Amino acid sequence: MDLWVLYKQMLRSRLFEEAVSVLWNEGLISGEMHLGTGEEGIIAGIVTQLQEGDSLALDHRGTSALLMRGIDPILLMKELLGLPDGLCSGRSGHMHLFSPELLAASSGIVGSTGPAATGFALAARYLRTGKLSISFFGEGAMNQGMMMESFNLAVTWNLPVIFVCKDDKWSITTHSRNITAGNLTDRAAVFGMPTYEVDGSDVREVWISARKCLNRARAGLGPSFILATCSHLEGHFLGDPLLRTVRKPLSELPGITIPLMKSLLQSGGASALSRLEGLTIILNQVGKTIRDRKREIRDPVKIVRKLLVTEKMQLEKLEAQVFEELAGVISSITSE
Amino acid sequence: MDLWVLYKQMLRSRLFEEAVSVLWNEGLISGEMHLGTGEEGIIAGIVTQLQEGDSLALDHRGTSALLMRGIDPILLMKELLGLPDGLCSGRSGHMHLFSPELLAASSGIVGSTGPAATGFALAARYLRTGKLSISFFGEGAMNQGMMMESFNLAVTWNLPVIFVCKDDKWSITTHSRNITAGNLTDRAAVFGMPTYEVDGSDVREVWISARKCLNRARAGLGPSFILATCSHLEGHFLGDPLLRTVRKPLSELPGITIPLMKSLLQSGGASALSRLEGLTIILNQVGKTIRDRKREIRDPVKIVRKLLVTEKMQLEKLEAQVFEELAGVISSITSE
Amino acid sequence: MRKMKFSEAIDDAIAQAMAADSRIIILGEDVQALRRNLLVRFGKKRVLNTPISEAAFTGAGITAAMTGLRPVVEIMLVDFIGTAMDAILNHAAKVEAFSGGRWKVPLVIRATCGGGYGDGGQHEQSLWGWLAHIPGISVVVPSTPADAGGLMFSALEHPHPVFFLEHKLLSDMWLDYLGGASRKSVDFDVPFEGTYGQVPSKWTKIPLGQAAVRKTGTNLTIVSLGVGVHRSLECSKILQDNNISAEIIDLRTVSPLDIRTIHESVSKTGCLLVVDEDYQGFGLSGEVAATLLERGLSFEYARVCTSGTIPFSRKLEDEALPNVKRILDASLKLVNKKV
Amino acid sequence: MRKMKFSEAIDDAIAQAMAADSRIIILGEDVQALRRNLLVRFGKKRVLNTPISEAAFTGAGITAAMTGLRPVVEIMLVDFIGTAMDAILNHAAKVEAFSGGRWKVPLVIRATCGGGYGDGGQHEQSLWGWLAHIPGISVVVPSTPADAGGLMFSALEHPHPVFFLEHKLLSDMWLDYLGGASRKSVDFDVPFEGTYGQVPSKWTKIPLGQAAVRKTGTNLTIVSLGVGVHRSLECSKILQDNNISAEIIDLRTVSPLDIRTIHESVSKTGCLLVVDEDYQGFGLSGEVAATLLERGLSFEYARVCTSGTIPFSRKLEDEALPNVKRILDASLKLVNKKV
Ligand SMILES: Cc1ncc(C[n+]2csc(CCOP(=O)(O)OP(=O)(O)O)c2C)c(N)n1
Ligand SMILES: Cc1ncc(C[n+]2csc(CCOP(=O)(O)OP(=O)(O)O)c2C)c(N)n1
Ligand SMILES: [Mg+2]
Ligand SMILES: [Mg+2]
Repeated sequence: MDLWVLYKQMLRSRLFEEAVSVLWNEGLISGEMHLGTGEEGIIAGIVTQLQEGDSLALDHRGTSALLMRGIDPILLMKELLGLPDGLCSGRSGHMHLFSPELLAASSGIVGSTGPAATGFALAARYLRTGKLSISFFGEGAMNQGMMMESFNLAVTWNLPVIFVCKDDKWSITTHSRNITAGNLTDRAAVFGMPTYEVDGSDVREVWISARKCLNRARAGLGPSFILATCSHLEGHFLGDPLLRTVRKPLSELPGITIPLMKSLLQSGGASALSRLEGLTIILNQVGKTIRDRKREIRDPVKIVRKLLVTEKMQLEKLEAQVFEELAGVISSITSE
Repeated sequence: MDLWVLYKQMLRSRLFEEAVSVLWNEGLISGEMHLGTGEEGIIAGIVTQLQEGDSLALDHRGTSALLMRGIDPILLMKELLGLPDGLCSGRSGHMHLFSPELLAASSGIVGSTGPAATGFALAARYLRTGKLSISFFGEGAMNQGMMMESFNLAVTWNLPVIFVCKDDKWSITTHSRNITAGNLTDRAAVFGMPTYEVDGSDVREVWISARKCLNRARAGLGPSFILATCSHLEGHFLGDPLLRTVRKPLSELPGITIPLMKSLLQSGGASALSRLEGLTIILNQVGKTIRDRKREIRDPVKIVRKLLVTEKMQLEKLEAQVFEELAGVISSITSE
Repeated sequence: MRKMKFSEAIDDAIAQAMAADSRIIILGEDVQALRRNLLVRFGKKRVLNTPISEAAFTGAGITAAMTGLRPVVEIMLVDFIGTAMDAILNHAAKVEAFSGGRWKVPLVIRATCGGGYGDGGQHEQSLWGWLAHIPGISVVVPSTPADAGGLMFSALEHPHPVFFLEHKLLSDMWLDYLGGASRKSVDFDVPFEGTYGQVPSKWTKIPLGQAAVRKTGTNLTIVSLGVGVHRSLECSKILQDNNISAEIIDLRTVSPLDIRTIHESVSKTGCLLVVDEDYQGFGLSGEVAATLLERGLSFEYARVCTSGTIPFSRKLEDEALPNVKRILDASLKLVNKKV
Repeated sequence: MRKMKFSEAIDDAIAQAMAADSRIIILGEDVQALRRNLLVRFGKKRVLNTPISEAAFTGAGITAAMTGLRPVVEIMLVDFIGTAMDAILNHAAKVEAFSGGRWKVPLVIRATCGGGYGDGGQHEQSLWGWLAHIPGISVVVPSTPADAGGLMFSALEHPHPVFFLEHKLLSDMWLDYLGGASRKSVDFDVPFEGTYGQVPSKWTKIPLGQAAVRKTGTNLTIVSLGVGVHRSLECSKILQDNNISAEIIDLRTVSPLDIRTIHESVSKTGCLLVVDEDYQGFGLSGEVAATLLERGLSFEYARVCTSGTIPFSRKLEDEALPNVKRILDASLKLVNKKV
């Protein structure tokens, strides 16, 4: 495990996505935008260990993994901007990024990386012995039928897949625990896979568990499962309604509370108690978001940086390099 | 538990389905025909304990449960015959039987009784407190995504459902164990439901476990799961290709083996070893079917009858009654 | 008369219905946030968050509807319906037929649809013609707040399954939720006339299967729905400057299809243009043509639809969807053909 | 020349392709029994039984196809595709477009379709027009053993996803598997000409998108596919007795649609009847009409399709599906209209 490599990849991803955030907020990127900021520890701990011929099934937060896997950042940024010379000719957008060279496919359909990684692994078994595939998905996706089907299929066929559940506790505005029965690691284990639970903010933990899974898969011993916790720094997506409320209560709240109060007090409907219960649910959503924020989010990039801070010169050099790369990306795009 | 009632319902179902078999073989019933002969112990142990307002989500073997639940057997038989005055005006057939009065719905889509029972239970919670729903399905259906989703949904919402997996080991010609990872009872338990494993040929075992599940559901304590083993006396469906081969090897085998041998020996294709492996799989399918047959299938109707045989008079009277009912059904239809 | 936004009108109609009928419940992903105004009024028993399990909760909605509830099942984006398609195709649409008409499924499936805000091809499909292919379900696609509320009010009393599709470009609530509206400088081509408007002070039913003539005309009939109606209206102004008078029909429901209104109009104009944001082939645009032909009508015909996977880039997307320029070109060509 | 049964021809074409191309694998429920002849020749590594998890194994087939394999994914009955529809709609059909044309999905999805053997409405759908609505997939529906083999051979070399639909009424293998053919006295209305026939001694490709004119004629064009072709041919004999000469076009592929062949024929006859076992609304029958209208053709039009959920009762089913009588009535009415 080379922490310098890991940090570099995480920082590259973070800075790139922060640039994306600026461009999106400027209105230069359309549609939704789900960043991976906060999950870089999970992505780096796994993707940096991949070999040529391994494949990636990515969810709606695929940018980070593609960068770390070696995609040309200029092509990627151009794609996000919808430019005709982007990675996918401006036809995909951030939720549907594809790179046949890197054997990487994304999808915006929650749960679909299960089947996708299973198929990648099936082909690997026939054509690329010793190669494997990764399925990235959130804890909310664990309730999607095709995801659970994929666990069964991958185990039955003994395929080289690593299922990686990035648990940020949220499915958009829904606290996943409220809609999830039992324990997710147990749910994967019951299919007969080895499972690991790690703190995804600590890239070292991820790396070590991933190592075991990767070795197992390469040796033809079948799939495994990792549950790695994380927090998404920008909430579910850029402009996340809950985060907006928390961050800019003065501008956002009136638009929300006025109709809410009107509806709360309207005659006809549930009892006062039920109404209060309803209100509590909403306040809880916002409250949890505030607490998540306050509780000094464990930022994986900062955590790994702390481990390297003693070697000041090297660190500065590396950071300068990464900044420079990003500056190069931006200037190459803006200069055109 | 009243064994007389249980036996009577099981015998009613058995005789009715045997009549169906005759009619089907005569060509008077079209399409596929999946009987429930062999699973009557499971159905009776559960259905005889239902109350008015409870609901039933039935799979492709729904005849038996409907009979025991009190459907008019004449209407049912007419439906199977496709008559315009059948239960569903001849529009459903045996895989899509519906009775709004009994709150019973069937579907030929494997796994769909999971969502169906969940929805029934949801409505029960709002409109019929203390009532519950049953989901019947096979062990093969446990790999269907929507079934696993339903486990999660029913537990999360704490709904009064009893999930009943009728494990006959087979999904048509596929030995389910070969395509199923882990243990099925554990798979259900991991969602946080109480689970039971019973010998479904012994209606008493089913009845006792079902009792606990029903009480739990009625008390508002949520779903449970029963795995009950059984053997289908007629194989997957009437005219089951595996059973036909075993039962009438002389007439069936040539049509199967001649093309098989031609293909086995054809140049181009896998190595001799792989080919033999392939042949072994087929022989195993047939072999398992033969062994299943030989191993004196545990017939739930016979098993419960044995317990009652001492009371000869009462038994004869009951059997006569049941015969008479069926005769009435047949004659009422044929006389028209 | 009040004025309301598009999604606000729908929620308001639902609220009125929910107050009158306690059997109406709402279930879907994030509905406790999306329908928070209904949550605080009707409580969490009637507004239920679901897991990301579309197949299970849509299927559950069907049997719940069969046994006394009137669920509104929400599928955030209609593109996601693939995961629950079995419930639609083989269950919701078929129970009534299978049961010989004895058992009905009074279910509303609410979903957003449509593109024009640069979200890419897995998140901007229309699919209304595709859904309407399945016998046994109705498909509703409103284009104004008043219609949206009135049709939802109708859907909630309809005894059969209704797909209720809400175009995201008309709904600033949805654009806001998806993060889009939180920015100043996005260039979404929103047809503002459809996003905000007068609605009745009390909701009454707008029957399913009744199209609305948005503008009368004599030279050309344009049949459209959803955002396409506004694009067509815009286009008709330019046509007017060229002395071409277009009649514009807003279908409002894809199925049942109000073929009478279309027939009347095309009998008069002899010229039909279908403007349909759904995929071109094997769908609504063909059905309209076929139904008129079956009735023996003879007319000039063209269509402006979406022909392939919708590209992400706003520019390519704009060219792919039925825009004013495409409608104008097609109209002119068609009218010239007739002469 | 050899003679073969319908499904036998398909399996034989697959065998020839499998022998030449080791990347071809077959996966699906029960395929080790259904394709036992391929199993014993190519081994269990190339003929894989799956769990009853259509969504997972169809989705897996897509990415396997993207990375070097050429999977044939079997969905027993096309009715079951609802459970895997997301894989079709949002993945198989879209990867190529999303990737800017850089990544292809050479996947064959094989399924049975069609009714006429009394299995009820969840097991007898056709759905070919429905599938064809989705841009990015081809849909093949053969009507003879020779076409079935040749089109499958083509599908296996096609660089894009192909839905290959096999009508159960043409396949005695399937009728047998489903138990039907094990009885003497069932009254399925099997069109025997389509079930058994000459096939080439070595399979060559029949290009997708090329219809076949099964019979030339001058008064009326009947466009059909699958079993409908045989019903139409039967009907044409009766028409001939009435001095009406029907031209019969077998589409063979729904998408791409061979509009040229249809156009030529209808230009000549001025009269189009579409015989389509799929649901009538918003599908193939409308598309054929619209495409001709777009090309400026003027013609009489009618269609004989399936209008609702297919009933179980053999009698009702027979009336619901396009039968010879319905085709005849529609033909006569249409031709009389023209005069
Ligand atoms: C099938 C499907 N249903 C719903 C959605 C809408 N959606 C997008 S992301 C998301 C939440 C996903 O939560 P999780 O899996 O935990 O991933 P996270 O976003 O937290 O990383 C939902 C519901 C979707 N894209 N696809
Ligand atoms: C979604 C779906 N896939 C496949 C089928 C075809 N099929 C019908 S029954 C069956 C096997 C079911 O096995 P199991 O669930 O164990 O029930 P059993 O028939 O053994 O009672 C299959 C694959 C179907 N009806 N629906
Ligand atoms: Mg999450
Ligand atoms: Mg079974």
